Amino acid sequence: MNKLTLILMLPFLGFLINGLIGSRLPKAAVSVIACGMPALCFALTWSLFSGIYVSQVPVVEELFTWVAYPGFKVEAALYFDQISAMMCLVVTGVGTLIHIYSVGYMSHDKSFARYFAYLNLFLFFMLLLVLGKNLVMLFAGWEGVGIASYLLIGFWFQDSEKTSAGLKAFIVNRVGDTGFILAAFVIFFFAKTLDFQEINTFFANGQTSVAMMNLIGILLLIGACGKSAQIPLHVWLPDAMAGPTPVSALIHAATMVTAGVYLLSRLNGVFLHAPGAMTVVAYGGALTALLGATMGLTQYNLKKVLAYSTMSQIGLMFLACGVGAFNAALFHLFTHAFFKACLFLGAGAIIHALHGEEDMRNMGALGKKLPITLVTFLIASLALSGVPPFAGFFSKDEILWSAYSGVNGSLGLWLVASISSFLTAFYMFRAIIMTFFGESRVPARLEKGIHEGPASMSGVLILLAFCSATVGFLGLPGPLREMAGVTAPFYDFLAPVIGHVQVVGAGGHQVEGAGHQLETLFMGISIVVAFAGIALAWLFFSLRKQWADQVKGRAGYAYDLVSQGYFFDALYYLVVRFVDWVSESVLARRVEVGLDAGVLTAPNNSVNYASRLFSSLQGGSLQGYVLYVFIGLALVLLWGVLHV
Amino acid sequence: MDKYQFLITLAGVIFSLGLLGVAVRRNLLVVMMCLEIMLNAVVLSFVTSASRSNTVAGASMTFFIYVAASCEIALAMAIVVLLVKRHATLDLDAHQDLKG
Amino acid sequence: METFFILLFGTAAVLFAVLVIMVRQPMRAALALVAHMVSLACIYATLNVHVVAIFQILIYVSAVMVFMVYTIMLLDDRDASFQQRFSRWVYPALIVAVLIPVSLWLLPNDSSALVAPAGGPERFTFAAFAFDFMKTYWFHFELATVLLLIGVLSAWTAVKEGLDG
Amino acid sequence: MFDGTMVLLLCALPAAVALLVSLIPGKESGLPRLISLVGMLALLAISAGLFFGFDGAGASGRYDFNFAWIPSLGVNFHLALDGLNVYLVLLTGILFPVVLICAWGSSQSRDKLYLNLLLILQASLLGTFLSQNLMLFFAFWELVLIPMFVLILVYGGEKRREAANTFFLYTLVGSVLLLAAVILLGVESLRQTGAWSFEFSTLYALQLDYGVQLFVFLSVLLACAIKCPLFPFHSWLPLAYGEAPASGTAIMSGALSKMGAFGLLKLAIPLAPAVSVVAAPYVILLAVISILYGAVLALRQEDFKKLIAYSSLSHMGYIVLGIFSFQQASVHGALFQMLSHGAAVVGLFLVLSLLEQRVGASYKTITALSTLAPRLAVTLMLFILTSVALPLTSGFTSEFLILFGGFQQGFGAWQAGLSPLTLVAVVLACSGMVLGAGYMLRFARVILYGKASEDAGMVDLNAREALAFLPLLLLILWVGIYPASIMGKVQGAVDQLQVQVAGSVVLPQAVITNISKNGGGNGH
Repeated sequence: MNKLTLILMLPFLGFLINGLIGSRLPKAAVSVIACGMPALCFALTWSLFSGIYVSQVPVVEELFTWVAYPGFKVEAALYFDQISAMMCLVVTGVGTLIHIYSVGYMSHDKSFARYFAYLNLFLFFMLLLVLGKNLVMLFAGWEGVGIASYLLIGFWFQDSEKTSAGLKAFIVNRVGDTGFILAAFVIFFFAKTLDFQEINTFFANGQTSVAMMNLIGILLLIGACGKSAQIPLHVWLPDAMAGPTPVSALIHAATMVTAGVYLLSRLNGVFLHAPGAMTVVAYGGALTALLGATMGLTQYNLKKVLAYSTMSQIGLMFLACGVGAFNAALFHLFTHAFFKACLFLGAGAIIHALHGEEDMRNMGALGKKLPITLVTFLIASLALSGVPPFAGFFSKDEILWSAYSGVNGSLGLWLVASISSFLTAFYMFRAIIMTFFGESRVPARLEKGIHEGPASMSGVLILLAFCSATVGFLGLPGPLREMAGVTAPFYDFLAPVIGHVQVVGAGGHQVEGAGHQLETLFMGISIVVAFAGIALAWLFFSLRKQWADQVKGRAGYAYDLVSQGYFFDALYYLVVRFVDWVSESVLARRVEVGLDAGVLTAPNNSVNYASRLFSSLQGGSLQGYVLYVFIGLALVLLWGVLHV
Repeated sequence: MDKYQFLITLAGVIFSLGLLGVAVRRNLLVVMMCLEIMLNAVVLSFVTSASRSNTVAGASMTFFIYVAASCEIALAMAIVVLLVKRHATLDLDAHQDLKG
Repeated sequence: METFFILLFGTAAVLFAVLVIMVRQPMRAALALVAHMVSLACIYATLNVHVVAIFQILIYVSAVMVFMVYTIMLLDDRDASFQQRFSRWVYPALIVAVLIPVSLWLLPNDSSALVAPAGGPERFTFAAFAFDFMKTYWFHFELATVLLLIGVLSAWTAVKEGLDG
Repeated sequence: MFDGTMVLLLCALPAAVALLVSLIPGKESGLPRLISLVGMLALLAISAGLFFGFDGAGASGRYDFNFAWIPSLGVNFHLALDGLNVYLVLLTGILFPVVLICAWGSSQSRDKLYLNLLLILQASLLGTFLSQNLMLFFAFWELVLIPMFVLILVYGGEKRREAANTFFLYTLVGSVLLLAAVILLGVESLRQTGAWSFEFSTLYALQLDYGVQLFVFLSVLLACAIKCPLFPFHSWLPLAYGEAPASGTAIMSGALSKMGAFGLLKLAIPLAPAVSVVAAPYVILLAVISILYGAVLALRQEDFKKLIAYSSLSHMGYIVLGIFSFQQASVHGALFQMLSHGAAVVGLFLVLSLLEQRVGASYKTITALSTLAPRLAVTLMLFILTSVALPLTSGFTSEFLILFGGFQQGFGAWQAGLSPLTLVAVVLACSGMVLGAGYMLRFARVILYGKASEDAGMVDLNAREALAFLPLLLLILWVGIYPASIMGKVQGAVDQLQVQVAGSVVLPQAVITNISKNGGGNGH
């Protein structure tokens, strides 16, 4: 059996074992199976990756034909090229770590096996998404991760809050999926194929009208928005934090939410010929980055802060895609996976220590009790805030630079991106200060129980922190590369699939000659911005606490607006209410009743009425009968008059 | 118009008057009389056509009508008597025995 | 002259017929009916069909009406049909009663179809008529008389049975 | 010849078993139940054998049983397996034993009348699907009503009388016009070929002028729209589904509703191709209306049975949408949807029936099933996910193909400058995916999740019931994962349909080209 197939099948195997008989197995066996499968996947992926790294030829595996009729065929085929390799490494690598972490985290939960079954199922679908060779396979994985995340968010199904959060996540995703599948249909109409390579090659020699290309691009974007929690389809992400924290780390930070970015870069061939769609992607991403960051400012729930920051980071990735810097987007995806996972797991460690307390107002001064968590969390936050030399700095800087220099990039985009990264630094350190420093606000009942998690947890934290500190060096920005005289392995690896690209028919200033000075300048600015954010946070939440409250008081309505997430939820609530109203008051009470009255009751009544009428003619009055004779005679004569 | 057409129409008028009487009067005896009127109308039409076509057939038909009429009246009166004995009224509306 | 008589007696017949329908007491109705029949007999006479005229008087006015009058005297009591003459069908019946003669009037009738054969009015003199009648219709006449007999018998038995049971 | 006998056996075996069962003396003995189960399993074996043996060459005359019944009128007892009915025969073969096994514990399963009704129902259903003679088809079509009517009337809920009458009369009214159409076609064949004939092969070859086609099409459409049902003709559905006994509901939704779709495929399009092409956009519109209508109504149904009834209204809409898109993909999808919806909705109803057997009438307010009976909950979840059209389940295969074909048709028409009606309709149908997920998962949330009350205990899925659900689940996964393996069996029929449609004269040129491309190009 081929390696690719194995990679795909192992997690499914784990899912089957744990799902069917897991409840009878001892926890040790369950955890070994559950963690072993992804680990094996990672090993296999690594070996394939090392192969492709040198040979540069993608691996293709045709399993069987899914659907076929004359003139149409969809293969269930796997495809392992540079992009999939990178995604696979992230998914399996981070995934494995999170599985291991979960062993410690969920050790007290009674449905241990079910949890790991779901987790493996998710991994299976995610790998299907990443490895699929055509749109159908990708869509299968795409929906699959949706359902897996639905199951995991609603994992504690006794709590109706959590199940409704899962429901919301799936429905919102379905909205996106509809866009996705429509996009697939339109693509097929023109390209007569669903295979990625063929699609890209077909649209490369762009014989399709730009309007249609834009249509396709927009539809794809809708799909990506749903999965990647971009405005306006982002509302499910904060609620999705209802799931167990490792789930949030795996699904809502490292893997699933980045599927949108993966899709965009997978189909870059389409987007490069859809300038309008590209612009929408860029500006939508920028908007999401900014709004997400602002929403992060006001949250008190630690996980929600992280959720909003995820949203804004993915917004940055979309921005990068929108300006044609797909490789920068993927690089940020790569680094982001590490430090965001680290952050979530750190948050998980805190919540674990506080027995499920998630409100930062009930934390503080945890630094002394949870040193490892503190350090790892700090490193990850620095990476996220874009402080050199941590990973986030390099990737984010690349995006910032291409936001200005890339196709239809502009100073405005750069400015928005920088502001959002400033805000990121601010709210991250707000969170750190409120959580780890200051005086403790932990309720007394939890006070004594606070302790570091088991080795499985803290080990994973350290590993992830190390990665988020170092992986940035895989993709140094241009000037630094020249300075250090090194190459950027990451970009070089992806180069065959996506280089820095040129969108047809789109503006944007190509700064070649004086590029590097300018880029260095921008780099400096972004460093300053990051530190400014940190400093401001320190000022507000550590030195001059009252200032924060004053600002909050001043902001007034603006503060409500932001803390309510710009009332997107209220909007969607209205929509749902409306549909329910239609269902209940209009259709059920009016239309259905009317139909029944018209179709069932009315004929019934009319028949009864007719029978009553005719029987009443037989009244028994002799003279009545005579009259009928009379009338009949008159009618006959009249007929004669008229016709004879 | 010649007299024959007038007479035919007259027969029709009388006939319908008889029918009207049968339909509207409640008194059983009067209803019987109206029946007679209808018969007379028929006789009139026969006689008219007879004298118009100047043949015996029509006229002789009247004799059979007379026979029928007298039988009818004999029987009818008997029945009327019985009915009135049963319901103690001449009111036709009281006699709803034909109710379906 | 003849036309005048026909018009006169025709109108009279109609008027008496209407009277039969209108009057309240059955007895008066009976008298009106007699008058009606007499005027019809007069019409027949005017048409030179003396035989029918005579028999009209003999059979109807005498036999039938006597029958009728006896019955009336037998069971004329002032009941609901006396207070309220008309049943609930008056108006529809009236409409139709107008319709029928009108449509009869409108019906096309070509008198040319019937051409009177030879033989003048003496055809219907008593002797001639009796001769024709007996020559052609003697069998029918026999049947009719038997029928009459049966009718009378059945009437008698009916009354007898009814009064007993 | 051997296969022909097998085809006859498909229709005859259940009737024979029914006779046998009714001959067994004595009440309250388990023997009749056992015998009928054995008979059904044997039938399942036969149908499965025929299914796998069938190679798509339906016209070859193999799998064909023809017996001159009333030669003077050209009414033959002609049964044959062809591409259109091969799926449905398998489905019918699977459904009945499953239903019986699920009803095994209930008291009515010892009732000889009940077993008889089931068997006769199965015989007449198979007859409807297999018959190749219009008159025979009509006879079976009507025959199906009777056992179902009695089933509802005898074993139904408290409003069973009303429900039975409504169902019976409504569907009967629908097929009155159908009879007129049947006779008209016979007369046409007499006029054109000089001999009475109701053989489909003959009727398909007739040259019907537009007016006749219009009448035939409308009457067939009415009958089928009521059977399916489609939007304005569904008034009997909630009542009948709600009041019928669980097994009756399962069969009604699983097999009877398919008769409507099958009728459209077998009668409407081949007999009236020109009209079908002209009417297609409006029928599609109707289908999409019923998709959305059923979905939106299902969103707020407290009664689980009614909820599933409306959902099945929605899913049948997808089938009709697929049929009238005329694209290869969509017709394949429609055929798959027949299988998929059959399996899924039957599964849902049967799970409900099991709940009813366990907790009685209070199953309508049951909740937290995942805690009370995990295995049952998992089974239910699988069927729910199928209805949500999750990839790797048959629901996805069919709905994807249907929407795919429909979209190619509509988009092609739009690009060709024709009315964008179809396109709009299909896009709306796609939004039906969202609603579908909405009501199904709401249903799952109500019945599966939540806190279990302390005293509530429930017997979990036992081995027998699990065995009953197994074939349904296998069918679902098989069609979901490896549909290509059986698409060849219906390919011939689908091609024939394409030819009939494309051959019709009044078809706009653009659509012809689009169909001849049949939604596919140099695909890989």
